Amino acid sequence: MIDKSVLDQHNLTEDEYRLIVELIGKEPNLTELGIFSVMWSEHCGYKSSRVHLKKLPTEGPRVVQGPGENAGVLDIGDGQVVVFKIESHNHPSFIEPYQGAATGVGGILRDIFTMGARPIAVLDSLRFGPPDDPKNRSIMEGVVSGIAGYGNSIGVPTVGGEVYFDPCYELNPLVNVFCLGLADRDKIFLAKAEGAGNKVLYVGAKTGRDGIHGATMASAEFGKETEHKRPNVQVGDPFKEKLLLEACLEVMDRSLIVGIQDMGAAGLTCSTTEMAAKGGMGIDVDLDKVPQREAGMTPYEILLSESQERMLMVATPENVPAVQEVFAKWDLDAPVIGEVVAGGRARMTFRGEVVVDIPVDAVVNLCPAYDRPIAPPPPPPPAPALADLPLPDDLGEALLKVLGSPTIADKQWVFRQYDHMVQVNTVFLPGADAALLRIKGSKKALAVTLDGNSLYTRLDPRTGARIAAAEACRNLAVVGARPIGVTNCLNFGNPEKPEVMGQFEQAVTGMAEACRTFGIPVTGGNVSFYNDTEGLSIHPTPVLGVVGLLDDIGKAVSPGFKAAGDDVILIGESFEELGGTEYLKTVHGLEAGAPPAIDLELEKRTQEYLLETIDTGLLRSAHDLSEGGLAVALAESAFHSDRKLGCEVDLDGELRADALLFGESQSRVVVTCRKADAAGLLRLASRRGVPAKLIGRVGGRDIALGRGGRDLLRVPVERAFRVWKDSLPAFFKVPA
Amino acid sequence: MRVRILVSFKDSVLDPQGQTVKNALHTMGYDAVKDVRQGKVFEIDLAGATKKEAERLVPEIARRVLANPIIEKFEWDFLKGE
Amino acid sequence: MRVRILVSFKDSVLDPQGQTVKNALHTMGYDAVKDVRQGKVFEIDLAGATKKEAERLVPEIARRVLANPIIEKFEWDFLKGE
Amino acid sequence: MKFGVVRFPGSNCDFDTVHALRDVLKRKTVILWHKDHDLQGVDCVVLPGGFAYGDYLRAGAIARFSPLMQEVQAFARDGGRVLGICNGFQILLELGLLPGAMLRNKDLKFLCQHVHIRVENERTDFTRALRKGQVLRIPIAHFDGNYYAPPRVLRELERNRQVVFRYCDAEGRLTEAANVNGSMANIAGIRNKDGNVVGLMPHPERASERILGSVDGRAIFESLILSLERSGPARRPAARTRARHDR
Ligand SMILES: Nc1ncnc2c1ncn2[C@@H]1O[C@H](COP(=O)(O)OP(=O)(O)O)[C@@H](O)[C@H]1O
Ligand SMILES: [Mg+2]
Repeated sequence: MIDKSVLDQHNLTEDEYRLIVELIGKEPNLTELGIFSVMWSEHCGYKSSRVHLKKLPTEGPRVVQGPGENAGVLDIGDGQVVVFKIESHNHPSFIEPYQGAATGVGGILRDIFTMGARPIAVLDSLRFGPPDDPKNRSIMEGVVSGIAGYGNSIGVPTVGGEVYFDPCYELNPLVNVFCLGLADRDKIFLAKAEGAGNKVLYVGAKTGRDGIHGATMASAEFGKETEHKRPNVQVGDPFKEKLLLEACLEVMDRSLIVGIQDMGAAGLTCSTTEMAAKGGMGIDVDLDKVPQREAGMTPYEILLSESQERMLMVATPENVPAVQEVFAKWDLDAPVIGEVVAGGRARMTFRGEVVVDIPVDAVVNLCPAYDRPIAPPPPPPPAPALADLPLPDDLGEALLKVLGSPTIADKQWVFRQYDHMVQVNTVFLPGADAALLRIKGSKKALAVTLDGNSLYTRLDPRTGARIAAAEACRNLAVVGARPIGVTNCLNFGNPEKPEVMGQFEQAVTGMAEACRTFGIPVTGGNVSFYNDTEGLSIHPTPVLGVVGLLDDIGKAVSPGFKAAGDDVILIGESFEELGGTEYLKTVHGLEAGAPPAIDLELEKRTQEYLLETIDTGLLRSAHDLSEGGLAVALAESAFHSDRKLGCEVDLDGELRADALLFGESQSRVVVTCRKADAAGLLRLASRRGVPAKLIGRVGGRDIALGRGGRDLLRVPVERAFRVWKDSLPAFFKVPA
Repeated sequence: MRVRILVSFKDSVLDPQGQTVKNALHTMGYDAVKDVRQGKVFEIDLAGATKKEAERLVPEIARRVLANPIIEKFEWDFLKGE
Repeated sequence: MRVRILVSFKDSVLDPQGQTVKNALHTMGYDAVKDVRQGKVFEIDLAGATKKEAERLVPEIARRVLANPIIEKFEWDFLKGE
Repeated sequence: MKFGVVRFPGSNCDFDTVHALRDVLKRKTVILWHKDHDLQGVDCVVLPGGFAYGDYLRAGAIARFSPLMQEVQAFARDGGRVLGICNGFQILLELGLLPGAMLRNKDLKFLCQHVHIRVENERTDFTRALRKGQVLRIPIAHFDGNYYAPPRVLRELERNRQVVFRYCDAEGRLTEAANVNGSMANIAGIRNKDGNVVGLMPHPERASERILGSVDGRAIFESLILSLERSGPARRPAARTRARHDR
């Protein structure tokens, strides 16, 4: 009955099948096979990535929970912890942008509140094909309104994120969603089923035939069901999730339950077996008690359904009525569907018959790991010799072009659709280098950012990943927050292609090196492989979410210029690095060359220097240099200043003018300070081994950069601002 | 020529809106209500188009623009009296 | 007994959603489309209710809950084949 | 003096509103549960923002039927002060305590941003700490804030000076561009004829602390506090109690 074609439909190899038979001591039935197929899938089992992910540093004094749970947990003092995680929802968002993105938000929120934390912020990292194509626009509109539709309704602010555009995402947009939660340290809950005799409760939405893997089963048992159109994309119900959130937090706050797990990928299968395995227990489940939305569902369908807004809980028998009362208050049912038992087996019955009887350890912990063949990543297209690259006649026009490129342009069109202020904690609204959230009742604040430049990673995965980590941490340091932990989402192509595995291996190596140097633990993440459609692979795209802590929110620094007459200091050194830059891409149409080099030790010194100077109150503004280099960073600081102050900057050195203005050399930041403080700042920099130079002054109505007293470019702030501001909305204007 | 197109979730797809309305109606005492499905309706004026053109155009528009066939179905008809 | 209730904006109220759909269709080259109005449709299952009960209940539910009479109108009908 | 903030399923600015009233303005504040009939003797009812019942049908359409809202209606009829913020405003419209209705924002997008509003009527219990023509900078966050009223109702609103706030630019001009959601006559907030019920789309609780970028919203709460201090409680105190949890 289980032959090669059944295995193929379940994405299992014959070797894997033999291993299953050996582990469970019998031939699995179809339902049991279904369980293994989802639990041993790439998504749940991390088959191809596990051997590499081991390289990441996961320990540190603040780590309460590292990888392995629904989300990472870090101690932030005063009895509080932060809980955070990032997830991808790439494929669903391509098929149904609104619902795909919406349910992505729903899923990551559950990962956070299932641990007992109240979600306090969402960030989203989005990548689309260029917006001049209506198809890409419509995906983007759907994704953005889906994120808005879910997050706004449930009342968690979406406080930041990133949006990149590149043709490689045309058929494979990326939607990565990050969520941060806050909890009391002694109120953290784990996904553990403990205590034989404890009851297993099901709460939330009813189970339907949503998103079942292997739905095209050709076996007799499923044949009569094949006329059902089984959607792979679920519809989100943020209202139900809001009720679920409040009810779950209430039972956890009152310590009415023993353990809890959300039903995400692989639904009931994953939640039951994982909870049992983590508790070292077994579990009995009566599938007839599972609330069902559709008639005639089979055990296979019930177990593999990915219906949204569902949770599994374990409670002592005495507490069951109290738990059910809380859920009833929120208009939710919480039926008992099973029991925790000794013995380590998952046993499920359906209409009185045992339909599943397997050891949970085999399902959860013994998925094989593959060290897949690795080939060197595809080499970058060679950059033209600089001598062959014409210098633009008008560097001011070049700046406008770069500012208007959708990747750099203002993203307000996106984030004003997100409620970014609900919960009244958002101190830096979207637009700053990092989102800044106060912690009510304390002077402390949390800073959060998502970062990842996939063009760099395409050109050199290891350097690209190091830069992603460096830039993310730098984005926190410029605000005055010390990075305390990382989560990451690794979006790659097909891992069976050796060069994709090569990219993956290199990127993980680079990320590990950077995190180790910066001393920040990786507390979790997500791997999304198979991001290729019609032979087109995406750029390897690691996205890092970093959380930072500020002891005194009063000291936080924002990117906008503060006052005319302030001195402008450039921290870091500029090299002739044009490879992989936004300038090369938008002005010369080239995605080529090597990305900028990065010295991780220098980066670390630079960030320490920033934290020190911000702590002593010497900086009035700080903004890191990323895409678009120095000229763009100065322009953005002008745009973010309340009165749109310009600047007069005079540089020196021998670099080509475009490399000087638009090069993306790393570990650079523009800061401003009172005139009287500049000398001290420069002295401290040299003591700390950080290059720094006074380059000009805030003031005037122009963004002016020159060398040796001669203008290289001079553009009115207002004009540059309009280009930057209007670029994205212009794509979406419907002719009346 | 005026047509009416109804777009709704496929029966197997969760319809949170319909469910919420149903629950509200129950709370209000309308127990006769056994189920509610909520969808969208579009009335399109195709003045000038022939019946034949409409029969070609409308399903195409519905499929391409008004509904996502992965989760939604549609039906349509000519509006009476025209 | 199943009924279908259509809720749409009164003619005096601007329908921006319909306008947006119309503009989108024009951009895509569907010039035959002269106007679009968008509304909501509810399909309600009243299994067990008599026709008479339905005739009393449905307009009441529509007026009280499904439509806001300040901006919306409704029409309803029994679903065929039942 | 005691404030009551109503909590519907799906409310999400309930905590924020309690935070503003209790932690920032230091007034006694309780949460009122939508299934109760008990107003707990509060002097002012605040309907917070959010998405009651997901706003799946129409913003505020289902919340108006909750048991507690029967009490709020009676409370308002007896002169009790009721403030509806955003979703709360939408519920008051659905309930008929305020005239008009909300349509989707003109560009069919959810909008979250700071806006400017101008005080049109400073002689209300909700604006007495403000000056006529004063411009406030307060955030909005809504999908359905495009105020609509039939022409006759609109004329009456103007005649009775029931328009309390209008969207304007930073200088107080009522421009088309400043009217971000497309509301009729730039209307951002209105009162009932008796003046004891006010609804507005902007969120004063998000503009009540310096650290959040604006304290302009606080003046609305402060006005209310002043009014309650001066005139005492509503004509009939909201102390009617009935069984809890009946639906
Ligand atoms: N998808 C998004 N959602 C919310 N905010 C966004 C999004 N994309 C960009 N932003 C905001 O726009 C600002 C600029 O983004 P970006 O150019 O990526 O910043 P940086 O280069 O400093 O990382 C950031 O504050 C970011 O939070
Ligand atoms: Mg930055």
